[in-house]
Amino acid sequence: MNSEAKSHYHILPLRTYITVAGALMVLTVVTVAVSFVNLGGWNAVTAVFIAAVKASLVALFFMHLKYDKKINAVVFLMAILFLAIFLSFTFFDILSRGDIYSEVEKSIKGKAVIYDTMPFDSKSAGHDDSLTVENNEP
Amino acid sequence: MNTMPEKHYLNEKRGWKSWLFTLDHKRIGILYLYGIMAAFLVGGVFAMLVRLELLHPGRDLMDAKTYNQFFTLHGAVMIFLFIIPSIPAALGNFVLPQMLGAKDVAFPKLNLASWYIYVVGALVAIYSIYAGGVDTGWTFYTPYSTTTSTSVVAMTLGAFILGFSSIFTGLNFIVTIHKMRAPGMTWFKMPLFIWGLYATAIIQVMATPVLGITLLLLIMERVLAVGIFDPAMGGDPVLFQHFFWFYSHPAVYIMILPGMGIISELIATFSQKKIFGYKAIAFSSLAIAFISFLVWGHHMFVSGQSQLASMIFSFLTFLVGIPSGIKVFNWVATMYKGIIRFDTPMLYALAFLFLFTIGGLTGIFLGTLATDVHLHDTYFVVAHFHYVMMGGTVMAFLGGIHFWWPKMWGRMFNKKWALLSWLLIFIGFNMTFFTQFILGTKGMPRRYYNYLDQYQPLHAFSSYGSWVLGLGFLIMAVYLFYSIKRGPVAGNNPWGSLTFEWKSSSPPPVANFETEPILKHGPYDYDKIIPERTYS
Amino acid sequence: MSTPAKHSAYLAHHFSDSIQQSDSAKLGMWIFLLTEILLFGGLFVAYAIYRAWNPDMFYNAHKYLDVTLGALNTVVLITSSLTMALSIRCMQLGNRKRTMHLLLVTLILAGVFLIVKYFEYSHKIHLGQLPGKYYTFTGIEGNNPHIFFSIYFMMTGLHGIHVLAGMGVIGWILKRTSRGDFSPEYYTPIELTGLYWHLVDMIWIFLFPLLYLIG
Amino acid sequence: MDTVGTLFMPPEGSTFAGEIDSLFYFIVYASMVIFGIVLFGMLFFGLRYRHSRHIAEATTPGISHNTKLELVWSIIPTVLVLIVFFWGFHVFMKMNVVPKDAMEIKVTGQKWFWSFDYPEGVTTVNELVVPAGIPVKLLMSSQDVIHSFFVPDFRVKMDVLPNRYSVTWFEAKRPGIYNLFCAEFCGDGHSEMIGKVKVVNEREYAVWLEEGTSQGEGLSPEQLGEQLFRSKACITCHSAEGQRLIGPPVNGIFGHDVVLKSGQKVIVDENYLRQSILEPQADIVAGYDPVMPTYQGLLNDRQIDALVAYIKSLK
Ligand code: HEA
Ligand code: HEA
Ligand code: HEC
Ligand code: CUA
Ligand SMILES: [Cu+2]
Repeated sequence: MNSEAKSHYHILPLRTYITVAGALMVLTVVTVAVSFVNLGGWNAVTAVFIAAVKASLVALFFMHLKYDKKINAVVFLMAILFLAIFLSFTFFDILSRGDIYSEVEKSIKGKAVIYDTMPFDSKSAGHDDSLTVENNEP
Repeated sequence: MNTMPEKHYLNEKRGWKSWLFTLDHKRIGILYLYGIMAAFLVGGVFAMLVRLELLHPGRDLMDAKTYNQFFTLHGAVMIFLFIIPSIPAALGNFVLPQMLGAKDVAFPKLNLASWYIYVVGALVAIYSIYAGGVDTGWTFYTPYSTTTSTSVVAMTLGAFILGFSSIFTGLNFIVTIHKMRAPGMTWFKMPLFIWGLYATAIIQVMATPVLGITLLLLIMERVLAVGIFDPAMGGDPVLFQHFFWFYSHPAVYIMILPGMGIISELIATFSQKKIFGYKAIAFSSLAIAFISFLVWGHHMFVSGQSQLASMIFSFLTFLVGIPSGIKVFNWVATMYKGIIRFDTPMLYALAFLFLFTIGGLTGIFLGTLATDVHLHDTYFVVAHFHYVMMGGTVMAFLGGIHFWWPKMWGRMFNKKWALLSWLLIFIGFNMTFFTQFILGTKGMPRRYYNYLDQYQPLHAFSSYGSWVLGLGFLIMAVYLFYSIKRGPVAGNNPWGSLTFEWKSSSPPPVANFETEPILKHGPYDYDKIIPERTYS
Repeated sequence: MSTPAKHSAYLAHHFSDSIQQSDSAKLGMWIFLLTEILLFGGLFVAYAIYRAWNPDMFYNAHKYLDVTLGALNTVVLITSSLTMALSIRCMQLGNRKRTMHLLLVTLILAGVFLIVKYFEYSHKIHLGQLPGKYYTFTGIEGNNPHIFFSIYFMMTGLHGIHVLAGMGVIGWILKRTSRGDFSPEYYTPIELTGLYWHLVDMIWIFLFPLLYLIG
Repeated sequence: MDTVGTLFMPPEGSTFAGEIDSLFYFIVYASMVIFGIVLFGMLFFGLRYRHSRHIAEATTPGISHNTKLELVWSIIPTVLVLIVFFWGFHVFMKMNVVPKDAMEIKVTGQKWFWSFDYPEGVTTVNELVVPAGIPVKLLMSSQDVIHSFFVPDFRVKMDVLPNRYSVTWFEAKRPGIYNLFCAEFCGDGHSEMIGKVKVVNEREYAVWLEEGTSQGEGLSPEQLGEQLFRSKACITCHSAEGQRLIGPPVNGIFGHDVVLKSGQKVIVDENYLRQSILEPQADIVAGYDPVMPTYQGLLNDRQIDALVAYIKSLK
């Protein structure tokens, strides 16, 4: 029994686990560091890319997808694929509402009702550049 | 003369405990069957009240508030409590392991848990009636659903819980189909009902979680006003519709695909003929399941979504028609040169072909951008979806019930009464809902408590039809229940079918088969083997 | 067919051998994880849309999240993932004691995660950076900052619930390990728990940059 | 001329209605052919090969598939749906792109009536008056929940969203009175949210606009009030004859006490009536839901006085 049962799983060497965890830590540091560099629109892209690499490492090694039955990987990829479909098809609508009439693109009243009664002091709620949020950075 | 087996899954253990704690997929299937029949009765009674109120314009027996709650409950009960679990959870549970030659589904405890979740979800949903009712329509569109004073949260919570029951059933089926097929049962030797259930299960696990998060967001919107869907809080109501239909469009194929699977079994069995285009039918199920995720926006052509999105969704909608058509034509072709018997299940299969084709083709009118602008939210849509759901799924379900009834209980129902009830249902259904196509094109909006006098004759005719329909169901309920105890013994294979589940005794033993079954022939090899019919 | 595991106490009657059983269990778990991904997916879609609509507000609002605490929590969760994976490895090697230790460490790290989260939450609640209509903070420029915090609380809240559930399951597994339920031949429940726990980690791996770093 | 409609469709009241109907009937006929084939196959095979026509039990031929046939029934439907898709898209774009010379009217939907604002300053409720032969652009929004602007005879439907504009247009072909429905479920009064589209010729339209700016002159306040009670849609929720509708009946309330939700009792006087109309959420009558919309901005002082006078006069 033992030999047969064992043949269908891998006992990964300890080193693999430690290396992967190390890589994850390094990538965490990298993604935090990069976020302080202003890359414009690329900030989001790099952050998501690094996250995807980290997630792949977790899936492949911690979750053994690399060594497991292929069907499990297929299931996992299906989840990603359908999420992508959901996101992209919704964006077909979201991003092109104003294609024919600009009136319909934006909401009439931008602010939610709660702000009507909120005691905004003009400084913090207004468009005063001197009071940017950097001041409140923890 | 047929005899009942001495020991079978119904009498091996006795007492209510043996049912409530059973892990036997057949018993769980029966438990589900009770649940959904009760739901169908409740939903049907609501439908009757809706039709009664619509007999005349203005108030007949309830006010607008009550009417709105009735049609909402009718829709919600029929969808969440009846039709989605109907074929997979009740019939599928009973039949699937037997068809595969397995002893049970992969996770029997999860299976029982899913039934309890169903019951709890149903109770929570029903509780909403006491807590003030729900009047949003089964679609829960925001911001109406976030502002109405009725108990939307209870109903959404109920639907949320029911979602898990559906997910667990789907999960169980996928694993069972992948891992538990009997030796020799390759993918392409599986009966087509299994293919239908497989495609369904994929949709169940893939789409239902999104319904879950949608309903959670709706609850959050009501409780915290988070501002995702409510325009007053900066949210976007059209976004809710995207979220809702991302689930609910695929859900309509959760409803129809297992039904299509049943029809494949019925047509092959009662034509005693190899199914025409096995692979085409199998793959078209998968194709439908996949494309169904790409078309949800066809419910939103006039909702204020962008024209670009509407165009894409309309185009993809049409693609669903092709695989559905392939199935329909394959079924008809299967009958060619068969030896056709018009037993009750076959009658329902033919009714399915007739009604589903009408229902599906009217879907094309709705998928077409220009015509949908006129037809959207009119009785044309109501007629369309009753033709596919009632005329499609429910007919297939009834066909399946009659088909496997002798397997479940070992006894046969009365075929004369069955014929009468079939006739009443078929005629009553067309009376009720064909009129609604005309009402719709003439501009009668749906969810209307009151209407203009010009629509009265058609509405009245539709209501009369619903009474014929109701009578048909009443007769069915009586003869089916009568047969459980008193019907003549049916024998192991009353219809002469070649699929696996008929190899065991009727009712089957607890472990499904006396000995480990081994596949010797395909499910439709009627060109090689004439199975013996044990009942005629 | 040779079914050497027929006598194993862990083989349910309807499976023919233990490989079929554990493969089934794993496939089932993966499908469950798929549903979890899509459940969170809805929130990610909502996030993406509102970010696309209000990039400035998201940018301004995200600065109120504490990057240090977020990064700390990321490290905590990654470490807990590692200990979880190692605990399975130890069971594969038959070292029950060490498995238990590692599971305990995982449990503690999960607790640390929640404690850190508690401090973050209470700080926000104190400032009035609450979801939806309870939002009272006035210091953020841009359109409808309450939506950012709605999304923040719903995403991290749902994630937190998953962490909590994970702790429950790990605790239960720990108990079963100490009871001696598992062996190198049979440890599927630990494996499944591990898969779940890694998914929770994986979701946080996305939440952290999306919420704390790029707003 | 076509004023009664066909079996399925109502009369063609707008310029593009005909195009939609052609497409509709194309699909009807194509569907009938397809359905006919399916039905014929079913019945013919069913009867021809029925069991009782077989002498002895036999096996059936093992036809597993027929590639040619299957291609035929995959390709022909594909071609058909492609035709229908492009045709539908073409007409849809026409229905969505407003001609440049269109006049613009603002439409507001709220529970449960429509109001129309003309650029000339006229406001009507539940009655949209437009000239024939001139394209009309509707810029629509809602005060509360989603409604949907639906005129069957024009084949026009568009959802009316809160806090967002939506656009639709039509060009009426000939004078007449057409039904306007609300097609998106919006609550208790959804099926009462019915209005009329009155199409007149251009000359009449000009006259009507003229009158609209000086509405109600020469009427006594009670008469004007009665008119407004109808035209401003009070009548959808209030009866003047004592029935309980969505709102309480308004006859015979003046000078009497009314019990509020808070349990308080107040006496109905002019101020109370005025407040009920302008700030309906302030005092909610016991037993009713707070669903009455505010008429702030929809009624001027003279009109409110007239309504108050009218309610006062009801016994
Ligand atoms: C069992 C459930 C079920 C099924 C199977 C379907 C099947 C289809 N449905 Fe339906 N639908 C519903 C249930 C279902 N629907 C419900 C419940 C609603 C309303 C929800 C609500 O608003 O409350 C709805 C609403 C709905 C709409 C939105 C209408 C609106 O609100 O404006 C649309 C629009 O495209 C649509 C289209 C279709 C299409 C194209 C198919 C296709 O899958 C049909 C395919 C089948 C055929 C086409 C027939 C067989 C084919 C042939 C014989 C071959 C020849 C065919 C061609 C040449 C095309 N449906
Ligand atoms: C599975 C789905 C399903 C089914 C089967 C039905 C069945 C019926 N529906 Fe259904 N209907 C919906 C789903 C369904 N409906 C949905 C989703 C809506 C939209 C709701 C919304 O707008 O939000 C709707 C809306 C809807 C409307 C439109 C309301 C409106 O817009 O104002 C109408 C009106 O005629 C109607 C009528 C009927 C009728 C007469 C039946 C009949 O076919 C019912 C016949 C059944 C019975 C009479 C029960 C009889 C049973 C027995 C006697 C006992 C049998 C029991 C045992 C064997 C134990 N329905
Ligand atoms: C959407 C439905 C609706 C419309 C339209 C509507 N009302 Fe009301 N009205 C109500 C309801 C419901 C109440 C009771 C709850 C409340 O007091 O707000 C009410 C209360 C009132 C009251 C107080 C009645 C009492 O018994 O104290 C008056 C007066 C009134 N409405 C006048 C009007 C007038 C005048 C108009 C039209 C210009 C109008 N309403 C339009 C729904 C409506
Ligand atoms: Cu307004 Cu329905
Ligand atoms: Cu759909």
